[in-house]
Amino acid sequence: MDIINNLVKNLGDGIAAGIYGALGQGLAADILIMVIAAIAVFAVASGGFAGLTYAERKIVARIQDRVGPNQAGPYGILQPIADAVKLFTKEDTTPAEADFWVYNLAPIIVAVFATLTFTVVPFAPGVVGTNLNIGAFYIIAIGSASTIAILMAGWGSNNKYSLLGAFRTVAQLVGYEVPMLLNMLPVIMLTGSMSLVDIIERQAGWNGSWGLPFIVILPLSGLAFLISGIAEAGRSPFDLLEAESEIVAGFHVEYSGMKFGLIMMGEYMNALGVAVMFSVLFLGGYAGPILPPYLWLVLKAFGVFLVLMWLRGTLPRVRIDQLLNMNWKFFVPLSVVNLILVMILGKVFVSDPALFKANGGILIQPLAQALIMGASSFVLLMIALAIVTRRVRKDRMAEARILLQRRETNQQIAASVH
Amino acid sequence: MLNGIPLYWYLIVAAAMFCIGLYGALARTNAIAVLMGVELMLNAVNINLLAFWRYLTPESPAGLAFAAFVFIVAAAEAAVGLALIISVYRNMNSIDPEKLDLMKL
Amino acid sequence: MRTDYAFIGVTLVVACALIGVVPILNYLIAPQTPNKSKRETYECGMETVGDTWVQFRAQYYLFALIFVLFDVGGVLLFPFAVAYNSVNLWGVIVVSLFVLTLLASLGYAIKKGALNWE
Amino acid sequence: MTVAQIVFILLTIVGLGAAFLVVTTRNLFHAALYLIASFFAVSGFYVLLEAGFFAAVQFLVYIGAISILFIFATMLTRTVRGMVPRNSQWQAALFIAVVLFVAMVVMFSPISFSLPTRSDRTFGGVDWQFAEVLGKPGVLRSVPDSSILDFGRALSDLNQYGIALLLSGVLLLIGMIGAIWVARERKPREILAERARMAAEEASEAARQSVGTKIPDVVVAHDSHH
Repeated sequence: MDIINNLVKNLGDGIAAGIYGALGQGLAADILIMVIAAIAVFAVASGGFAGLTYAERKIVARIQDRVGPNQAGPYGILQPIADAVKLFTKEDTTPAEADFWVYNLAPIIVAVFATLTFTVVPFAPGVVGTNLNIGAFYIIAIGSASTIAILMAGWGSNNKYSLLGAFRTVAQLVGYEVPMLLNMLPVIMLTGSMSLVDIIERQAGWNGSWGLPFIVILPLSGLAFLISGIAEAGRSPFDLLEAESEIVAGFHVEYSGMKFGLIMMGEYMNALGVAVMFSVLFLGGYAGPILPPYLWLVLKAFGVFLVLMWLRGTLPRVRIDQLLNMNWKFFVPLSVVNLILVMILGKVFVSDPALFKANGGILIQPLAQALIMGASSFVLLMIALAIVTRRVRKDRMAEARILLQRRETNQQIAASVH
Repeated sequence: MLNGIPLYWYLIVAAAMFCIGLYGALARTNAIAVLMGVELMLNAVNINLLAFWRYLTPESPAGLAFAAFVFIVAAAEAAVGLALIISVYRNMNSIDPEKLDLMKL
Repeated sequence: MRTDYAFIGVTLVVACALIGVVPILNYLIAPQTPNKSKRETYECGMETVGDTWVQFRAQYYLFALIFVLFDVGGVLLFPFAVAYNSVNLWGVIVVSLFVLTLLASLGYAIKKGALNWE
Repeated sequence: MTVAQIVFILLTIVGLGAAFLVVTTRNLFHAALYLIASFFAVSGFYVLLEAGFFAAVQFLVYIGAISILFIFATMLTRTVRGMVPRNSQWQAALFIAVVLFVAMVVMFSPISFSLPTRSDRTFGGVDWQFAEVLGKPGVLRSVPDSSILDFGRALSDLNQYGIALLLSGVLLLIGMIGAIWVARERKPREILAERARMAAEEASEAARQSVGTKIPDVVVAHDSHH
């Protein structure tokens, strides 16, 4: 059992030992090991991308009562390879007045920074690219680089639609970064560290040996983080980037061939990154019973991605004003209130005796603390939803009234003409 | 000595960046470019703050706090400055600092 | 501690190399027969009229502005979140006040209609 | 030459080269991109200085936020290409920058260590000891692992930087109020209403100054339509 559980770790250790044996302890060996690890990270990310394009097309097709790709290989399983071949053999055009360097660098930047997200993700105990002490914050920071690449793509293409699409996209993306930041904070507060490994360990050992994922303790943060993550990754129903019916295809209308492929790769990797982040921050990462840890992470991330596909297959696209309103007038205030609530609850109800001795408060069991936090954040969510529902209904009624009035006026005019 | 980098390397790089930013702030014909020069200067200051923190007082959070407040001030400065530039452009149709001489007698 | 970041630097270089080679490969493999109409800007078959740099509305700027202020404010909360367990209730109150200031600025923006998409 | 030195030199080349291009290029969008490259190099310097958190902050705040503001403002003002790179006072600016740079190099670099006035200086309660720190190895203390934690505690402590935190919140609030007030687009109706109000004020002022005339009750703004 131990062999299976530590398979990846032992493999990595074996390779490292082999390299050290061949080259001796030194800089060259260190760099070689890091290069191999980097290639492994890249392989995981791009393998995830290839697999997910296939899975998504197949599953969304099933949701929409279609068959999906079924020509390349059995059940169309070779579809990603066929796509790659197609994109590689497509002519790569650069628009006449495009800004050459800006236009060509943008897709590379999108893909590179999406890959960098995976350097801090712990795949299993001991299997992590680098356990940064600011891991969670690092992922948010790296994610913000994609907005610059989008602006570069939009500007470099020398196309009005591209630029307009890039502007809209950035207005959306930057907005949803704020609730992501704010909803990550409660997790970090309860852990006392930004390292992703520490966050996973904290969830695994919340109640003695009984683990408790943060989604139970902080349901509101988890939900808001997931939704804003979907929006941040530009996935449907928030895919105003690719609203082909409105702005031809957003910022990447001019891209063809593999440069288009790289942009798609970046987007998929970002979506996968959000799924992985959510499973690490709120679902306990690699921690889980019976199955080996790396399998747990894959299962959780794929489960989250399944939700993303489900949303894409069923929900209609959101309008841009609804999108922005939902962020700034609902998510951000709600996240701030939730943050303050968690801050105060965490100080009033303490589960750690050492902290109780230092700061006071009410000493309770960890499970009870989790229940109190979960229940209060659930209540907050319900209150917020009630307020929003009432507000939106009022707005809709007002809109309907205006429409009704207009129709009456039109009828009167028509009657007077006849 | 951080793996062979003495403090004055950072100070000289920051000084160079500050002076480039100063030149940009003084010699550009576009107010946005002027603000870019100012941002370069603020970055140079921040390098200095963190370098002094690292080499002189790594135990105290003072250097970090100063750097963080420089970040905040830089953000507020950029936000307000660019808003002013947009407003000026809307009213005067130009953002060349030399041409904005409405207050000049 | 800096060795933690070395891996990110190496990954940056490796990813740049692996990904940067992709468009070049594409350029080498794919047939290249550019002509004038193919290289024209795509605008639903219409010819491009005027400059690309249409003037945008200040609305976009306002969104970016509010984002920047929240971003900068949120960044300061991260060290506090790490230190949360060793901070007493007073610290929590101070930070709550700070967060409420940010919320007040958001409220002002909403009240002024700066966040209404038209 | 150690790895750190090589990285430092690469970062210097990228950072200063990009900074130089920022202040010389004719294309404002390119200037913004070079500015981002320069920020990126500065973030690398922070990693070298073992301030990883600030490297990420640099990334998030400067590259992810402030440069977006710059690019948006660039687009909004339609002055992207064909900018005149230098104004009339560029020689004076260059002179000042070079003189300042030379002065700072003389101040900071090992040349000045031998000067008697510069040794054993203390101010602000810190023994600066330029010569010790700058010239000789082996005096460097390591960063504690809890530096971010200490920083967070100092930020929320009213006796340390709590007031500064609250004030920076107020600064952000005021900054945003000002920026929204200045940058917001007013509807034509609002502008006309304001012009009419100003015209009315002017007229009433004029009426008050001319003796014996009655202040008109309603002032119609004639100049509000063009």
